[in-house]
Amino acid sequence: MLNEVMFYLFGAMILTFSVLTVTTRRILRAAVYLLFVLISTAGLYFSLNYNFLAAVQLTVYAGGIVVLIIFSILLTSHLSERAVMAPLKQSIFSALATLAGATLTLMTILRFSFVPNTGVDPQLNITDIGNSMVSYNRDGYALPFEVISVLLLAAMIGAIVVAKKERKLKE
Amino acid sequence: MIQNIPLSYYLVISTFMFFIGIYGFLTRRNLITMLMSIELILNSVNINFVAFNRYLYPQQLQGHFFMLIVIAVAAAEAAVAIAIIINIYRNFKSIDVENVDEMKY
Amino acid sequence: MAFNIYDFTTLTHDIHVGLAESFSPVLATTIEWVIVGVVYLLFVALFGLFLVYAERKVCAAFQQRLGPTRVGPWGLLQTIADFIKLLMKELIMPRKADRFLYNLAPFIVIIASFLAIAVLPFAPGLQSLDFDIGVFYLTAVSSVGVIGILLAGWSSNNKYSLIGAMRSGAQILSYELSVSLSLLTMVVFAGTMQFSAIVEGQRDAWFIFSGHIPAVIAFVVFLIAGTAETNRGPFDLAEAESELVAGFHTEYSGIKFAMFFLAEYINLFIVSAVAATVFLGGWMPLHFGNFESFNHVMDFIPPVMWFFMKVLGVIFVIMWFKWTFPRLRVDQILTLEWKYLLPINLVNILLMALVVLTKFHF
Amino acid sequence: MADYTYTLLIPLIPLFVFLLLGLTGHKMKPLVAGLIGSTGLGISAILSYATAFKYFIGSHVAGAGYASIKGFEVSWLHLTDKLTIHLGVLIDPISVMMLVVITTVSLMVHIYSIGYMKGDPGFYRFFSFLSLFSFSMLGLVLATNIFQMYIFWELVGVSSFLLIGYYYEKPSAVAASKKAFIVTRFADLGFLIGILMLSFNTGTFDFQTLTDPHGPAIASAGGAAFMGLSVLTWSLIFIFIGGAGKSAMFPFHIWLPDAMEGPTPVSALIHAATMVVAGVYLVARLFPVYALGAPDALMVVAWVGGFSSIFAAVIACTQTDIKRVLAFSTMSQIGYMMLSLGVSGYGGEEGLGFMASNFHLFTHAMFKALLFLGAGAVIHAVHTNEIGGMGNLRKHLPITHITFLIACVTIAGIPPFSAFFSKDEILVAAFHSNKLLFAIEYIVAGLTAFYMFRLYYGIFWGKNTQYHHTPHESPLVMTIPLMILAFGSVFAGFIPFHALVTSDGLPFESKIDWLIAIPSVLIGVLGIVVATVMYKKENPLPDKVAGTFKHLYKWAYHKFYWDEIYLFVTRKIIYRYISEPIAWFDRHVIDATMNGIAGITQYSAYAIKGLQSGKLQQYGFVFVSGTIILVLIFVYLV
Repeated sequence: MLNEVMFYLFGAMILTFSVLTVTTRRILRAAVYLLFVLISTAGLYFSLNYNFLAAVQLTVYAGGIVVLIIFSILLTSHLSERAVMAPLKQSIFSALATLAGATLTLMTILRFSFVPNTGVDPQLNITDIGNSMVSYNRDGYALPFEVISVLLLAAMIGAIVVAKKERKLKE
Repeated sequence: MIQNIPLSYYLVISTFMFFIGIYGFLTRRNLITMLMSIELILNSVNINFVAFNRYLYPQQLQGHFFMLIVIAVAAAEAAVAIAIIINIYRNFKSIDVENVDEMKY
Repeated sequence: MAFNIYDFTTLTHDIHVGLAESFSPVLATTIEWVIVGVVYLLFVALFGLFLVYAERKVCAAFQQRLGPTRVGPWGLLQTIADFIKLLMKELIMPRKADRFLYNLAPFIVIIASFLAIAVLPFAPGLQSLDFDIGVFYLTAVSSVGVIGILLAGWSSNNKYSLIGAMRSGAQILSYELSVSLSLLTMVVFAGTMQFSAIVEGQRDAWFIFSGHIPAVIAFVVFLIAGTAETNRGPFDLAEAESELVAGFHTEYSGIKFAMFFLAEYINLFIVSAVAATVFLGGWMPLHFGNFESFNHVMDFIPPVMWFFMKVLGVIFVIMWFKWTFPRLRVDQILTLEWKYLLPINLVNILLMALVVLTKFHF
Repeated sequence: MADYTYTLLIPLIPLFVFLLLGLTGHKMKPLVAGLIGSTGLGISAILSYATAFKYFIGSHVAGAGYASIKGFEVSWLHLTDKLTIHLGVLIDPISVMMLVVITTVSLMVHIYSIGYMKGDPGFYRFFSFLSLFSFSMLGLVLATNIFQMYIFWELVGVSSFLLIGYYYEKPSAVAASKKAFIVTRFADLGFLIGILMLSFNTGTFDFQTLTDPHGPAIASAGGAAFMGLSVLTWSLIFIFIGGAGKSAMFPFHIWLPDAMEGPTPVSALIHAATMVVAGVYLVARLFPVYALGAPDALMVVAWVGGFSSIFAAVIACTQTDIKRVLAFSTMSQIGYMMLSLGVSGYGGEEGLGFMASNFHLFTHAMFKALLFLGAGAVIHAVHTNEIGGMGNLRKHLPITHITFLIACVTIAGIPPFSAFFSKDEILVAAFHSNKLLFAIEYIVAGLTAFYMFRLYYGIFWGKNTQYHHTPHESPLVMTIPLMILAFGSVFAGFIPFHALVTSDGLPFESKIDWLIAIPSVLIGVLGIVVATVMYKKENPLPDKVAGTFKHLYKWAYHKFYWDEIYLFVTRKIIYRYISEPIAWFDRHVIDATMNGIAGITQYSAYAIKGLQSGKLQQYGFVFVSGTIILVLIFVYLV
């Protein structure tokens, strides 16, 4: 019961704030709505008993990416600015395409009946996740973990290099 | 505790989120808001992974790790994208996507 | 168990059972939530008031003054009076401000603080959330708080606010790294992220003693970074009065200002509490190896007392920092983090891993 | 059987030196590079002498033949069970003899070069190339199978290309190196065809199997396949084409005179003692097959050798560039060796020609290297190659003069100098086989004496030429090799070759046939006397003689127009009637097709480039709609 309430609450929040994110004309508000979407998603994970994922979602998305986005908004736009909306034609066509896609996907999903494996209630603990992250056995993820580490390092260096201000020659 | 909520509900939410993200990507003119739309898309995919993991294979961790990898990729992508956006702003004095079409033919 | 009489587990359990028997499950849970919320709110408000008073007294002592003396005995009621004055003040809204975000910002800050408090173990049984990812959860939710500061600075439509917010954001983001890494060092040592398990692991010796060198390094780094995280002096240039008026909350007044103000003191409490829990044994009494009689005496002091003694001790140290060191420049702050604390931390984690692997600890 | 594994070091040390100098030489002082090169080769030389001593004397049982030993062998390319290519070291009389020759001459040239190349900017490069060449040549003579020999054969070609083109700033040097490379490559094609035919026919690459008198090669001799000759004969003729190319036999001789563009020590090394005798070595290596399996091929060898020797001798009489005279002399002498192999039989006394050929190879290496190095000393002193620019140098260059004279006397076949013995054996062998060839060789002997002394008088006597600065004797580092080689030229003839290097490994008795020897000496003396009369003092006699035989002189001076004939064949016939149509087809059909495709692509690119508008959201829209349509098609409609 309580779980259902939570689910519908979070679901409603996700959908509402998603729509607001892509429709508001104030850029920083869009970022805040995005933050709410992400936090609601984290709540969804909490209610699924996946605490670790929820904490990751909060740390990386809410604490990292959204802060980054807000920073860049602070750097590139002003409070009084309003976002330019796309021309009506573009909006209509995009909406049509999106609706068509959503309909198609929903039809496909709802036609298929998933059989949930309700027999087990997983007692995931963080040690298992940690162990399989660095294990190289069949169910180990050491290689993806390393690959992602290298990717992050490369992205970090790349971002610094790209964003660095080129030193201008002194006249 | 999960019996009362069917898996497809999660999928419906994520589907809507996904297409809302796509709509945003196609209509927002500001590069940063386009980036935010992409984050929405990625997040909807994550919900799918987690829900499938929880409902269909609760004793395995594949969904977990896919989600972690998607998040890491999203973080990397956001960092690089914002670096690029700031550079674009520096050069064009604007981050409107319509102004950034120097790379055409 | 020597300190059974101070154990709150039975108390909380009895309340839970009583509620569950008399109401439907949903209602019972809701009532429990309300009770827990009210308790935290009350605690935070009172403790915040106390901290403001304490700071004024400590400050006065460092400056060889007396501090508040008039209102109440030793000026104890001074902060309450100030608080009432704040509540009654007019709420000012700058013109052209983004109303929604302007109002939202203080809530984000204070909610993040409340979420973080929830995992702290005050005493056996006095802990509302006991995640197995406790430490991680704490860093996760506390990282949301910075968004409120950024929003406050931006939505005030004031250049001082914006500059203060940017400085504060950069500072908090940077020092969050050191806080997390020094906590991670201790997680490596403890082998768990659950706060109750961490406290339990210090039954025989606090981690700062049993982890010796790397633990001490981590503790010092944590104190420095934690001070910076809470935007307190000497890292308070985000609200440097001489340059930026009052930083990101320049335009706030009345209850909203009070929220920022309160959040700052809650954060101070959180940092100190985490330091006390992770390094100084939480509510565990001080034990020395085989001194049975000494240990026995110590057991008679209740765990809550232990916890608050340690927290207040750390708070005193942090206040000491504030009134001792001059304020840093923004580049000095970033240099300190990225060129000194971060490398020290990374090496320290390796050192700690080495200590754990070789079992070179007490 | 003695262990010869260490012989592997003989080629490997120069390889190592080559790598060392090639990679790090530019950081060394020139003298250090030169010393490293000489030391490496010195070690190889000492090992070669040790091997020769051990093989011929140390471990030899009196009366028995000299066996052919594989000192080392490794399977290099195991392609199939039947087709495996080995690398190894083969020790038998001729390879040991060649080891001694190559390392000795090469060592002398290395030492000499330290003086000769002094001050040259590419000093270390020169020494690394020398080492590479020595490595290739040693690998060639030590090859255990014909394929390995082919590999090193090509390596020799490459390193000689590098050495001839050493002065790569000079267009003539570049042209000469290209010419040498192309001509020898062309001949090597014949060698390759020969190898393929021979190996396909016999099923083996291995020399020991091939040259076994009872082996499959010789057994397959019979039958006529094409133009009345057997497959074996044809394959051997093709192999001989390869040998002729390297040995500058007619008609592949045209590269040799031009190759004198290289530094003089290179000429001494490559064109006197080592590379050019590779052809002789090749025929000698396969001699049993030639002698027992394909006498017809051997006749070809004999006649090509004989013709080349007189052809070159006539040209040599008219040339004025001293290095070219020596080059034609080399060609003539190698013709001698080829002829000697060609008239030889197999086994015992019959194999006199084989022995004589190798004997002459040995002595020739000594005196011809001496002549080249002496010529180098002269050029070093007067800075010109032309006889006309020299004269009366005997007072200025006493040591060079004496050694050069010794070499000239030697090559003229005057006893007791070494070439007398070897040449005499060749004449005896020719006498017993073919009287016509024998007569030719008599004439060549006279001509040789004549042109060598013409050269000698032209350089050291004759007119008093005024020099820009007084010529002076070369430094010791150059004259010592001259003296050592002169010593070798004088005394090498006393080595009992008939007991050591024979066609079947068994020693036989041989003595000087005075009936043949005395006339040959007389003819040599006659040549010397004529040259003395004509060239010792400045007089108009040479011009008169040249005027009398005007046409012959002109033809010979222009080397019988062989270069022009080649040019005519390649330019006027091959280029015009084969290459140009092919080029036309390439340009107007193949290229046009490609250009057409490119043009169509470009046109369509221009037509559709507007689609790439640079509008990100347009791309996104197309992508999303496309995906939706594809999903619709594949999920719901198909």
